[in-house]
Amino acid sequence: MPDAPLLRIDHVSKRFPGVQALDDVSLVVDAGEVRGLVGQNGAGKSTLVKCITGVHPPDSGRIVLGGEPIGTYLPKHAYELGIAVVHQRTQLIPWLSVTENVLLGQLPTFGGAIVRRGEANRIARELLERFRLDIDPETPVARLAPPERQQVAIARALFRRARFLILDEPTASLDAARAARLFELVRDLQREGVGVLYVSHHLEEVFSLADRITVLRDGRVVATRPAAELSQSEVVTLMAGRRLEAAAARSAAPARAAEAAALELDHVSTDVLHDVAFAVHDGEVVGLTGVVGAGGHDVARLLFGLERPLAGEVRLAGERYRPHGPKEAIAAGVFLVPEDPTRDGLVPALSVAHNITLVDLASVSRLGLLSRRLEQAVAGRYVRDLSIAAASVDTPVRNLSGGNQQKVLVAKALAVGARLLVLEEPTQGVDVHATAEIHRIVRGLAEEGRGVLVISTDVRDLLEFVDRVVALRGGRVVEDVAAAETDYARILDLMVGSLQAAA
Amino acid sequence: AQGQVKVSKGTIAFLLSGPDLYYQDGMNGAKVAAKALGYDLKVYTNPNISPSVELANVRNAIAAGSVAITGYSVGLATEDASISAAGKAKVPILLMYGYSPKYLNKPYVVGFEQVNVIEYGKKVGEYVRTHASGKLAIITGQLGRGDAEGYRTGFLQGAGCKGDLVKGEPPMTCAGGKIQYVATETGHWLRPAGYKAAQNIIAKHPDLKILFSENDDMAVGAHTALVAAHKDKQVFMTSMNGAPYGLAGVKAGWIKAENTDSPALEGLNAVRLIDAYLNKQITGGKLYYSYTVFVTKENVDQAVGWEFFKDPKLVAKYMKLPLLKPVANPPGT
Amino acid sequence: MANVQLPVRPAEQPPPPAEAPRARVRSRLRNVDVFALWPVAVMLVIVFVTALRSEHYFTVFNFENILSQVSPLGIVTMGQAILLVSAGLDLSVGYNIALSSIVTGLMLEDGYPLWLAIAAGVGAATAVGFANGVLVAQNRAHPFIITLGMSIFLFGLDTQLTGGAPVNDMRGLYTAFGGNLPSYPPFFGLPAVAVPLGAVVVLAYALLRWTPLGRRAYAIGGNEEAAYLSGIPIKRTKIYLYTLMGALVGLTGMVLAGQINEASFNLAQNFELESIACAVIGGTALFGGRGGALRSIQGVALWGVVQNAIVFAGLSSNYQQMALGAIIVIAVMVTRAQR
Amino acid sequence: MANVQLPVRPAEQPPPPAEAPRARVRSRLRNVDVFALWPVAVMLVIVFVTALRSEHYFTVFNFENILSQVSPLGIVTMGQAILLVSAGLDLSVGYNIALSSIVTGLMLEDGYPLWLAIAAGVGAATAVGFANGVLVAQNRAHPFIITLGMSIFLFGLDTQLTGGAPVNDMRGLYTAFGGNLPSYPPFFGLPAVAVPLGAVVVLAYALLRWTPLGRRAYAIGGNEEAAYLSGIPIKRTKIYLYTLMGALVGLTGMVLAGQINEASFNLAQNFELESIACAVIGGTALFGGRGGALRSIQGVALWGVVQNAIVFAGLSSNYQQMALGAIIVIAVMVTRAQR
Ligand SMILES: Nc1ncnc2c1ncn2[C@@H]1O[C@H](COP(=O)(O)OP(=O)(O)OP(=O)(O)O)[C@@H](O)[C@H]1O
Ligand SMILES: Nc1ncnc2c1ncn2[C@@H]1O[C@H](COP(=O)(O)OP(=O)(O)OP(=O)(O)O)[C@@H](O)[C@H]1O
Ligand SMILES: [Mg+2]
Ligand SMILES: [Mg+2]
Repeated sequence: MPDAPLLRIDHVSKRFPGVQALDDVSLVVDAGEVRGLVGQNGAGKSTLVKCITGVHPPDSGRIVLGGEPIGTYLPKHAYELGIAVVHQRTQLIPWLSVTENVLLGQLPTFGGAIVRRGEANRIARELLERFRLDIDPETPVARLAPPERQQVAIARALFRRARFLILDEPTASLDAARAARLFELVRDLQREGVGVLYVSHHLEEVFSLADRITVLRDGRVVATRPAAELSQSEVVTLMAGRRLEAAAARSAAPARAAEAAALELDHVSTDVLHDVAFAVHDGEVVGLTGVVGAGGHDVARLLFGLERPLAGEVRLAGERYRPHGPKEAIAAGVFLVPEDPTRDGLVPALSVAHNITLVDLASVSRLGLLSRRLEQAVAGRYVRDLSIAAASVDTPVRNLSGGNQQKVLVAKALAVGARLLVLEEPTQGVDVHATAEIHRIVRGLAEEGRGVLVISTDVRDLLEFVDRVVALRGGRVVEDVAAAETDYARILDLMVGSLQAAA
Repeated sequence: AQGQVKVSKGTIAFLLSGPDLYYQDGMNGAKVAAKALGYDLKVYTNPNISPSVELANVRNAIAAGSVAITGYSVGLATEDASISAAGKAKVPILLMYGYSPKYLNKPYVVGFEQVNVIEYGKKVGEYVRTHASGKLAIITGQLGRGDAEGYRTGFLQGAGCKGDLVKGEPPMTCAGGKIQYVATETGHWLRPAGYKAAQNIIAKHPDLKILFSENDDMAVGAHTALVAAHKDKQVFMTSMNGAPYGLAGVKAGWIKAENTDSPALEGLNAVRLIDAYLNKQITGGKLYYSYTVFVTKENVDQAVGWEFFKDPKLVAKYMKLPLLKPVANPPGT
Repeated sequence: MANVQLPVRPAEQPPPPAEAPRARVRSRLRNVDVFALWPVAVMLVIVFVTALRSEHYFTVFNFENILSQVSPLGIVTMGQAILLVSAGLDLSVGYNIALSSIVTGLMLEDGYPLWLAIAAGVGAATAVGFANGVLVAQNRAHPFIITLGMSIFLFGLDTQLTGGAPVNDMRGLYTAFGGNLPSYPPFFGLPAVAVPLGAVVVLAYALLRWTPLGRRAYAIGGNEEAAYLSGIPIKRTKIYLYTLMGALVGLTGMVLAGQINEASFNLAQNFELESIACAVIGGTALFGGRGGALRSIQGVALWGVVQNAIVFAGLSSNYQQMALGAIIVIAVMVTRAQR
Repeated sequence: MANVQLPVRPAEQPPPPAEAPRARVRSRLRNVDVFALWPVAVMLVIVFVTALRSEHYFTVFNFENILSQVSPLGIVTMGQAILLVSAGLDLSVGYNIALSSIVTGLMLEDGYPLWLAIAAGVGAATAVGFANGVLVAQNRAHPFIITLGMSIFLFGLDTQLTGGAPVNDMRGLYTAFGGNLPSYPPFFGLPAVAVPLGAVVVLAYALLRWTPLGRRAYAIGGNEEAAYLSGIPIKRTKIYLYTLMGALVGLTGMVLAGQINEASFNLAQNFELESIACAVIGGTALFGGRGGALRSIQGVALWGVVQNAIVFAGLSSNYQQMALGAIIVIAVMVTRAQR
């Protein structure tokens, strides 16, 4: 095996209108190797993945798998050749069962005529058990939470028994425990001689898994080196061609608990939350964390009027706050940046500009008519401030890279100028530099006197820029502490619940 | 006549409303007449019998330089715009169906040729009054255009029914109590709908005795349904139109009586009238009633039939008949 | 977040084992959809109410009557349901049914043997279905517009073939579908047209539930992109489904022409919209991924029962139309409400 | 805004200034969709070819003729385009146009003043549009089936209202829309019906391009979930759009009834499908987010030119239908191909 590499990518280029997504990319992955692929948002990682799997046939260059060049580029041919992939945006079929999604296109049959349901469910259950994932394989995936869906997608890739496995941002919606399971699986496969291409923005993941790391910048390979010979800061510099600025300074003055809190949850209960109580003050950034399903997402739904408390009440600037739907929430000065941009946040066919200005059309209208000039101005500013990589503000967001779509979503929130911002997983799938920028922006918002609630499973990330951390477990607050007075390990422990919450 | 090449006297435009056999044969009749008289006939279709398409066709016909326009108007009295368009372009127009007194004195209106709707239905009604008794049901054509309503009104008059005959809603008692008018369903002029209508009527009135269908297609559909329900012997069926399959029904005896006309003859006469008008032999603005024959098993062979145009001898015969006489004092004048 | 050094303690994996069984039961319950049976309930009400108003209503004869009225529509609706599930639809069925009847009818007139005439008629309809499939798949254009164009084309073809004149004798087909079955068990004198309907319902159910083709239909209807990315042959699957629809249309043509004993361009007017309406009323989603044969056939049954009941209600023809329209709207509102 | 306080380091802000202008030019180019103009090209070809075959074809009269033929359809198509953009559609327009004409016509017959009759007719159609909107919005049911039900309902209502005979004198409306404009500039003797069409095209263009309502239509059509989370009032927006459609339908009713000087149930047969076909042929996406007024009006123009040319091509009547069907299919194939 070592003599003939498993996958060889020779001088592959791919151009999209306005962007050279891949520019003469060459790389080689051996059997049993885990290759880390890193780069800023829009560097071309997903495009490379899509070239290998035939979603976007390359413009030039060729891809050789196990000695034989890939002739026709179609997803099903990729599968036939033994390439399995978990795409950055999970692709499942909502009203089909978990089983059918895992075995999609490969259902076991009696002589090709009749589907063997029992057999199919057995196979699916086995695969799910490798995650210690306990869900009924007959459940429609539409009824699963994002992390469970992600795991279904991974299970599907594993089921293909591939020689070569591609994971594009697989942990984006996974919590620590689930992620750890995934890493074990990757190592198992590695031992079985499977080649793995691992795409991620979480450098510590990449460093702990990858044998070698390839860095992409603007569609070009800028380096491929053994992980051992690289440091995270070197990689960061390679990715951007510049060094990372110091993280944003936390506001010196601690939140003035004296005055009325911007947001107050007063012993709120829903069917998931159990008398949750915490506050967000003006000028304060509060991080709300917990494993997926612990209740963070439910708090967000509550604040955006998608759910109503069964007991207790929410107060906004001291007044009872019970919005019926997003419209009222936004009117009350609350804005939510939802977790899944393509599903909940953005209108793919509309341009970057139109998405950013969508919420408050009045502000870009004159005499009731939309002003292109105003829209371009507003959008242009955020595209610059968040350095969103798009050919222009008129590009449909459909064509943006995963991370850049995330940034457009943040821009949308900023454009409304809400008094209280609720950001769900704002840095999910966002590269380190963009993350730093988002940190700075969030701090900036707080310094302007806004309250910010950041809901995230990424504790490390939170601790870098929030004033307070509120940790949830099983819908209960298990910790509410100044960020300065706690640390990663402790919060993580509380989340998974090995320690008793300090009273 | 084969050998010598006739110089065309120009193109007559024919407005074809819908592809149903009735209109098709009207066109066929017009075709043979046009050929005999030395005209070309160009057909303009209106598959969905839509008034706006009819107007478009008239305008297209004018644009294409037709010497005259004839054919079917899609509804009763719905062709005002067509007539004015033709008038403006000084193109003579004769429509089959669509009579309204207000057009008679308009320039370039040759006139209208159609059956006398009320009378046409009335004859069948009269026959039913004298020959049948028991529960009566009517299957009408598509309502809303006036013709289907008119035939029903005429029939009810003939059957001597008491009530609002224009509205035509059951129940009514007819023929001095001998006949009870119990149901009316619409069959949209079509066989499948006629079949369904008959099924529903017979289900609701298992003891039905008399059925009147406003055309032969619906009659055939209804008969098929009655046969399937083993009710065909019990029901006294009457119809209108004189379509080939209708006349066959009369011969076979399952249609007891029907009033017949011939779209082919209407078409043939329409072209003859236009020719006469163009040759200044007649003046415009007249109403002509189609030639109709009321038939029962006895005189069924006297019906003109729809398909004589296939037989040159018959065509020659009908071409030689004297021109239709205009109605002395048309309704509404 | 993802920290690989994190020691993994199985005991701590959410969700705790204790919750698991409950969770599974809940999901099971969520999977059965009792409301899917609402049309049956509605029908029972209608039947009961109408039966009180007319002694002729609740009779075997009227039941057969309804059955014979809905059977041809029911067959097409099964095909339509299969297409809807795959996010497709066919607006050309009306004139395609007519085409198959005309081809067969004309051949019978010319004295060809029955089997050959039927083969030709069904073949013609199937070919049209195949053409629809290829056009829809190759261009990934919306079936709505493709099949609408096909419908207009077929209208012209049908009238061209017949010159508007109906074929008046379908011979063997009339013998087969014109009447009723023997009145002894297991036939009970049901209308003959009910037999093909029954067969097709079973076929459609089996296809959607148990065959790979059926499951692919759901996958494509649910999320075509995802189906494509997991290597399902989108084009070929679509072509299969539309061709199958063509075959069912051909069968409907034979059944309907045989029942009414005519072949003509207007044999099945409005079948395209009525079949879609029935499937959707039954609870099959327009453009995507949900629904099935049994739900759709319930829609057909409701359709037939309602139309028949309206007649018995003694409304004049025009009011019948209004009532029908109102009921369609109400029905679909109910179907949504129960989601 | 927050970022003002940020230390801005121009050197580090991608894209580097140098690239910016080029990028912008490129994007501009990409946004101009030259292919969107294909119908124009096709029309030119058809006109040229047909002109060679008939000397009567390429005349002012025939041009006016086409214009007057497509004008009423064009007005509805604008409404249909607006709905399609928002992932809606209206199958009830045909019989709703008829309704407005009938209401106005009957009132004119009863000697009511013109303005009142018009107000009533347009009001009736608008009310129907509003009803469609409420039903679609409240139940999140698919407009296809809701408006189909409404269409069947209106068919019954129309035929009930006209009963005995259609209205055959639209008085003032006929004076207004029956003829042509003065033949001197700026009117050039165009058909009067072209005036409302022109006005509506401008209105629809402005609405979709320049108003928040139009933008919301695109957002809802593109991703309803996202639109909802952006605080867009989904229901109200939908109700506005369907009500607007109702008003346009009412206008069409007045124009068409005036032009033909008739009010009857079959006044606008098939307008529902034809308007959708035109919009889609022009390049407006069925069910969502893409397209607009200008593309759609091109579709209407192509539709009119093709139908007229087919007549001049001297095809026999049935072949005319076949050609039309074929052209619809080809047209939509082209529109797809250029994506
Ligand atoms: N379908 C498309 N059409 C046009 N441009 C595209 C398309 N897909 C990607 N691009 C562009 O290609 C470039 C690379 O995108 P890609 O998704 O590969 O980035 P990435 O490295 O995966 O970024 P991220 O980390 O945010 O996922 C980006 O500029 C993106 O805007
Ligand atoms: N959902 C989709 N998204 C993007 N492209 C698609 C999609 N479905 C089909 N295609 C296009 O259609 C082409 C063939 O698709 P598919 O493999 O499903 O058809 P097929 O019948 O299997 O073709 P063949 O049998 O010739 O391989 C692909 O190259 C792809 O470009
Ligand atoms: Mg990516
Ligand atoms: Mg294939």
